[in-house]
Amino acid sequence: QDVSACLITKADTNPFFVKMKEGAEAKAAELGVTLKSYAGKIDGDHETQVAAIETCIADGAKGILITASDTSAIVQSVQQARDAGLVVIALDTPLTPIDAADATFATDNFLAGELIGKWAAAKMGAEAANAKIAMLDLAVSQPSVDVLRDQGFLTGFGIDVADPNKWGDETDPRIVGHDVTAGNEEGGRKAMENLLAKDPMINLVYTINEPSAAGAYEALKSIGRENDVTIVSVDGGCPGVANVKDGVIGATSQQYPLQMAALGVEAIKAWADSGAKPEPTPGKDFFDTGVKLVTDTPADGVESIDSAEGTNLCWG
Amino acid sequence: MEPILSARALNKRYGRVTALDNCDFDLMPGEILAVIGDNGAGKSSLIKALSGAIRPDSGDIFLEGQKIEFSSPIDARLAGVETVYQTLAMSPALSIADNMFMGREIRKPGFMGKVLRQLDRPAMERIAREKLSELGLMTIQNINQAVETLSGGQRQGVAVARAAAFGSKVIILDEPTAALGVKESRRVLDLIQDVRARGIPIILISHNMPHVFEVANRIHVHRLGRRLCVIDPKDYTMSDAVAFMTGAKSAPGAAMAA
Amino acid sequence: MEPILSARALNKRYGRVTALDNCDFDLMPGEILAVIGDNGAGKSSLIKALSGAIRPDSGDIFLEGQKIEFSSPIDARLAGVETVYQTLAMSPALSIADNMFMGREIRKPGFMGKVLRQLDRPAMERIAREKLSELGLMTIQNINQAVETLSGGQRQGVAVARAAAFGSKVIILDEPTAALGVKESRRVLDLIQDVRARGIPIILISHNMPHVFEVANRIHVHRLGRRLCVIDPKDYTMSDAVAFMTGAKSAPGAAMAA
Amino acid sequence: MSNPSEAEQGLTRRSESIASFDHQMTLLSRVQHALHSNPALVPLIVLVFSVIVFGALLGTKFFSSFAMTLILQQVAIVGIVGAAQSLVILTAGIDLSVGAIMVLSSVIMGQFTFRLGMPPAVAIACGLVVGTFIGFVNGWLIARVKLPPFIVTLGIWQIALATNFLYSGNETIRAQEIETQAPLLQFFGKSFTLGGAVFTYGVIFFIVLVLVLAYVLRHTAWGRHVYAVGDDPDAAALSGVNTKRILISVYMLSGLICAFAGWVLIGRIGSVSPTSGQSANIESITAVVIGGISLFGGRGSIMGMFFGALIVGVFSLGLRLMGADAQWTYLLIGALIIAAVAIDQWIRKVSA
Amino acid sequence: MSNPSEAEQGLTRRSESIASFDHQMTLLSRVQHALHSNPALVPLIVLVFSVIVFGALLGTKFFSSFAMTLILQQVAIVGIVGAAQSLVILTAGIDLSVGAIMVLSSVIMGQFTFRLGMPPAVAIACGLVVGTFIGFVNGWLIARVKLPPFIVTLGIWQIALATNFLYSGNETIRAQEIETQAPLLQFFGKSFTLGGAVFTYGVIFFIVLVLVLAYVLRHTAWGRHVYAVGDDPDAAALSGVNTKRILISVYMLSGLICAFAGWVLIGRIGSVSPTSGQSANIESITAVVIGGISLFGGRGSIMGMFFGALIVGVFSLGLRLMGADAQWTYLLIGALIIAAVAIDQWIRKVSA
Ligand SMILES: Nc1ncnc2c1ncn2[C@@H]1O[C@H](COP(=O)(O)OP(=O)(O)OP(=O)(O)O)[C@@H](O)[C@H]1O
Ligand SMILES: Nc1ncnc2c1ncn2[C@@H]1O[C@H](COP(=O)(O)OP(=O)(O)OP(=O)(O)O)[C@@H](O)[C@H]1O
Ligand SMILES: [Mg+2]
Ligand SMILES: [Mg+2]
Repeated sequence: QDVSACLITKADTNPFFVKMKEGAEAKAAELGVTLKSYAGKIDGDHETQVAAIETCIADGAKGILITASDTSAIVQSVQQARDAGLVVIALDTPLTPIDAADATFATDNFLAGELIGKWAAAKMGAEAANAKIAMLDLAVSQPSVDVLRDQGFLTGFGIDVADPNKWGDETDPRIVGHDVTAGNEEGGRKAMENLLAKDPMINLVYTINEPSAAGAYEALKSIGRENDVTIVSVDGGCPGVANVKDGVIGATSQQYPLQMAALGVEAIKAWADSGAKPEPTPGKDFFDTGVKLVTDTPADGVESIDSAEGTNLCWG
Repeated sequence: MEPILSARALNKRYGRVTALDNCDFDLMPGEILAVIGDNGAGKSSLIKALSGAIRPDSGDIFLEGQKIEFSSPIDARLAGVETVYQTLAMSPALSIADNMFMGREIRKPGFMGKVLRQLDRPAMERIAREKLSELGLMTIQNINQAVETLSGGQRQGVAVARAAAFGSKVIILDEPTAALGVKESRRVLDLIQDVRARGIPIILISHNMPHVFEVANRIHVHRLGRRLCVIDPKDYTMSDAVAFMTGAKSAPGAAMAA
Repeated sequence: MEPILSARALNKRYGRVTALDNCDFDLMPGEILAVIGDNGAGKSSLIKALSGAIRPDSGDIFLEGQKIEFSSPIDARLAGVETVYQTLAMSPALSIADNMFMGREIRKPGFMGKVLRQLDRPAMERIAREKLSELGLMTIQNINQAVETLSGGQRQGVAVARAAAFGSKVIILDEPTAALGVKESRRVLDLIQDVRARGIPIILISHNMPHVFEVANRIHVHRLGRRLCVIDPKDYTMSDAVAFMTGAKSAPGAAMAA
Repeated sequence: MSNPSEAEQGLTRRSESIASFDHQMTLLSRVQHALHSNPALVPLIVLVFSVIVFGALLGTKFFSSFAMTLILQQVAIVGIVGAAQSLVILTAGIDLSVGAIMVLSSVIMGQFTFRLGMPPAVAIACGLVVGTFIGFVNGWLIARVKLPPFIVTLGIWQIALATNFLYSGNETIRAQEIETQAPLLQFFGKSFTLGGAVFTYGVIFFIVLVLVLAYVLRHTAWGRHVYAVGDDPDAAALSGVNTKRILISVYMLSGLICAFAGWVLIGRIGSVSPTSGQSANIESITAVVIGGISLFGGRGSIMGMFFGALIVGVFSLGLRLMGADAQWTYLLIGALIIAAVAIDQWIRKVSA
Repeated sequence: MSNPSEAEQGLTRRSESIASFDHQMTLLSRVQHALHSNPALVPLIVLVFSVIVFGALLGTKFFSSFAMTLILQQVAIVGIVGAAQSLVILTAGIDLSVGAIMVLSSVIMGQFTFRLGMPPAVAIACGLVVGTFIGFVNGWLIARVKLPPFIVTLGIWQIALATNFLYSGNETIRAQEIETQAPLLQFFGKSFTLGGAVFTYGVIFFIVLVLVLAYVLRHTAWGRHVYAVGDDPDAAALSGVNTKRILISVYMLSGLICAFAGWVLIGRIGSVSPTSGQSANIESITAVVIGGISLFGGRGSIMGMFFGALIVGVFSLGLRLMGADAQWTYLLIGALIIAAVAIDQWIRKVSA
């Protein structure tokens, strides 16, 4: 029988979601599922996502895969879809509460941040006490990924995060400042410049994703400091891994959007065929698609893969 | 007799241009005072200062002997001073009736008007049509036409009709017949006389000497931003008046006191 | 003699309003043709159609016997027809000199002008000042003033000076003296005669009968959107002309052929 | 006293009848006249046309009462904000802060209820007051300090949005909590069914608001003054309109309507989320302009905005149902916005 | 033939000297006159004032050549796009598609080099041609089809942005690859030092562009026509300006400048990224309006835009250096934008 499914991503201007879509499309073609994909205009645009869910209901889809822009705001619409008999699977970002969706395939973003934080601490050793850290975040609206990665990094590095639900309330003097990048190169460069103007001796840079890391690197390069600053990031896209290899980025946490999407499509197909819902990873309330640290300078006590292996696994 | 509207030592500069240069002004009750002067002499600036449309840099204005400071044309209107500006001051996209009643709309009687504040369009249109007919503006085919679709003269006619209908203390007309045809000009002159007959004094700016000499009781000659002299049209010829205002003849000293 | 500019059966409607109603028109070489008519009779619409500013709904226009279709006022200007519109058509924020030379700016000689296309401001300002002085507009204190800061009459003077300076085949003036003072009006009339002496025919729309009868060779009487008749000012009095245009007297049938 | 000149002697025998031209009222000229006197008719035609096209392409999927009422629900928020925007644009202004006012008001309604423990009705009143107050600040800066509306509302947009993030601590209040503790907040999310079609109270509010504003703009002095101020502010001031008061009242009303939009928003998404409404300003302006209201002020009608919002809603849902993917949808909506306005222009030209 | 009327006999003895009023040129009136004839002076004063204030508060941290040249680098892109925007706004238009044209052009330059294997110079030329072409489409729709600029550029914005994402497949081209294989793409990122201050070629391009456009607008017929079209399009058309050609050329030039901005962008961020430039439209309009150019067209100067862009740059860096966090910076910039324009207005009023 004809199974149709919807994929709703945050904004398909981000390569991460584009790859997720490609993964889902490939899997859908393989399984004979009709897939329609939707996206918000920008990250945080949950109204368009609500409209997309309504469209899926009107369209008679069997299931919805969604990466929520606002994890709680979307819940009511998700419930509406489930009431209408659709299966809803959260990808990448769990909903709040997590059981608002039938299943969740996600990266543990806090863990992703924690990994690079631990790696940076191990890498700096005793110097970590005198680190000068620049935090390049996503947006002032502080979407949940942004907070989880940021706070995960600080936790991993050993800094008290105060309220773990928001960034920017930390008091540790090692943090030179937070700035926002919009997750792209341009924003990364500007944010880095601003923080460098504040303190030119920054030596550790956390970035929300690899494009902003690339932008930060350009800023450092323009003042000749690119070799004495460590940049860490999250994502594991192919250009990002290549940047690890080239020494632009010290370490990055790799996630697996293709896998999330493929698993999601399979789950909808399975549900349409047999009514079975996927099981979460044991010990967690969601199905963890895993995260790996990619670096060419492994540190003690932090498990990692090198850039060659990272390239094999990278997603875009 | 006390002047009803007067001004002393008004000054107004625009950057490097002096529009009013220590200008005095007096309007007596019940008279038609013509203001004549070359283009750019500062006539419009003077009446704009009198009607609250611009604020003079210095100088005092008195209405019925009281010092006043109009901060906007609305103040002037509330005080009974109604003005037709040279630029006409109409909202091009709105209809003739809307423009005539701008700021003093008529509301429907009863519930619709009091509570729902609904306008009484039929009444406003009827009155507008009447006022225009009085001026002989009969080529206006549709009272709901937007003002921007009127011919230059029709537009001016609407502005004059508005002022004449509502002015209670002083009516100021800045070149009210400039764009009007022979017939319509005649009507405006008749109207001016009617209004004066009602006891309302009028300030008339005009470049049309025959018109000025026909209706004016006194003539204020404006030159280079100030009052050069005030003459009585019975004592001087048009030729003299033009000679004064262009500077060809020097002004009669005594006339100032008139 | 062939008319230099003529029109046959022009029609123009605006929604429910008929502005031109099967209107004919003829301008003979070297003459001053006055167009008179009530406000809203359609005089401005007629000359807008002749000068390419509006497109008539139907009807033909001929310049020197050739059928023409101006799609914009630029076409008309290139064909040598220069117009002063009733609305003056000036850019308020630009200076007097900029406005006078709009669309036919003078460039500096040599490298600066040819390669860098630099304007020759001193030359343009000098010429603008000269043209304005010819019209007696001497209260303009600063030739670089923005047009919006000019008085109504000064603005009109600038527009007339522009047309007179550049027209080569036909000059059309829509109420050129409406806002002008006595002195400035006289200058404009003198200028009109000068231009005609140069052999350039002129269309003059005016409500000022003495002016019309003073300068016109023939008078086109416009009524209700069409040409009522054409009269010779030597054969009729002002009073007759006004009677024709207001419909008080019926038009002389034979005059149409004149 | 009268001393008429020579020329005027011709006037003595003038006829006094009102001049009249011939009028042949053909069908075509009737249509033309209707289009001229009702500018909102053109977007309505475009709307009907696009519904028919999508209906033909998508069949019952689109022509279902579910889909039709869905469009209304989806455009209600943009439409309400668009109503506020229409008022402002009619005065030749622009309000970039509409989305920020909306979301800040909704956050205040939510947080005052949950954080400060106020009764929901009071919290809602506070939200409405804050929205109106921000509108007042906009209006005051524009009318009194004479700053350009674009800059004022740009600044206020940023200020309101940052305040919103700072105050809410980026926290979303969940739908379940609101449902159990303060259902009044979700009032506009309630719905009733009418012959298979589902109408939320939010949709009803939207429609009533548009009708009321259409009445006010057309039939009250205040409404005429709004047009006059937008048309030519100098002329309006000279002819006796208190332009400052009109401007301030328009921006205040705009703020109040946006605050109501914030309340409706809670009903629609169930929860209170500080990240809502980020593109409300551009979308509302789009609806206004497609609806034929001039950005230069003084021309257009609020009914046009209503149809303009629906046109965008029809296009978005139609394209989504046809399975265009997100970027293609944006591309096509871009093209269709231009096309809608081009058709509008064409109809006006043909009928001119 | 001359038959002067009675009144005119008074003219016979008229004096022929040019009328003149007394002029006392005091220092104050000189200042006033300077402010009047140079509208860009006011934003310059605001700029100098804000530099002094931040300098006083922050000392050498702010008054370093590093910080000073950093501001220039940070505003270069917005400034270049703002130059394009200024041209459009002077014609009473608005160009919302500037950011999309910029990023699409940069993607074309990158992808044509790397995907199609073109020599970088050819790929750059293609990018510039595409930018100009999109500008042409904008201009054509606005001038010929007579659609409102807001709607046209809104539609084109969405179309160009979607095309950008679809064509690039959201792929970034890395800085390292560009550096080794096509350094020409990063040309504007190169820099030279002048007395401790670092100037990138992009900054130089920005400054030269502004100077050239200031010259063109002030001293050529085309420039005067741009002002005339923005001032009153009907009057401009009646007085002999080919308004359609001017409009189309302005939008084409705007497109070309945005394409150059795309090239400069590659130099600044090193890589080619389809996600850049999302807020370029709002930021460029902000710079234009702070610089004192009227959104209603025909008034203002491009130098004003230059200072306007710098004012925003000074504020953002200054606030960050004072330790305001991201959300507070956002809020304060909103307030300061309003303050900057208010000061501007105040100076003009005092000097009026
Ligand atoms: N807003 C303004 N800015 C600068 N200059 C101005 C402004 N308004 C008027 N002026 C100047 O002030 C002088 C007087 O202008 P005003 O309009 O009062 O003259 P007027 O006597 O009414 O002339 P007209 O008979 O032509 O209407 C003129 O030289 C004019 O250029
Ligand atoms: N754009 C327009 N839209 C609608 N009606 C118009 C438009 N332009 C002119 N009209 C109408 O056409 C008629 C003729 O107008 P026109 O301007 O040609 O008159 P006119 O003879 O020049 O009058 P005046 O002497 O007052 O200048 C008028 O009734 C006017 O209302
Ligand atoms: Mg005047
Ligand atoms: Mg006319």
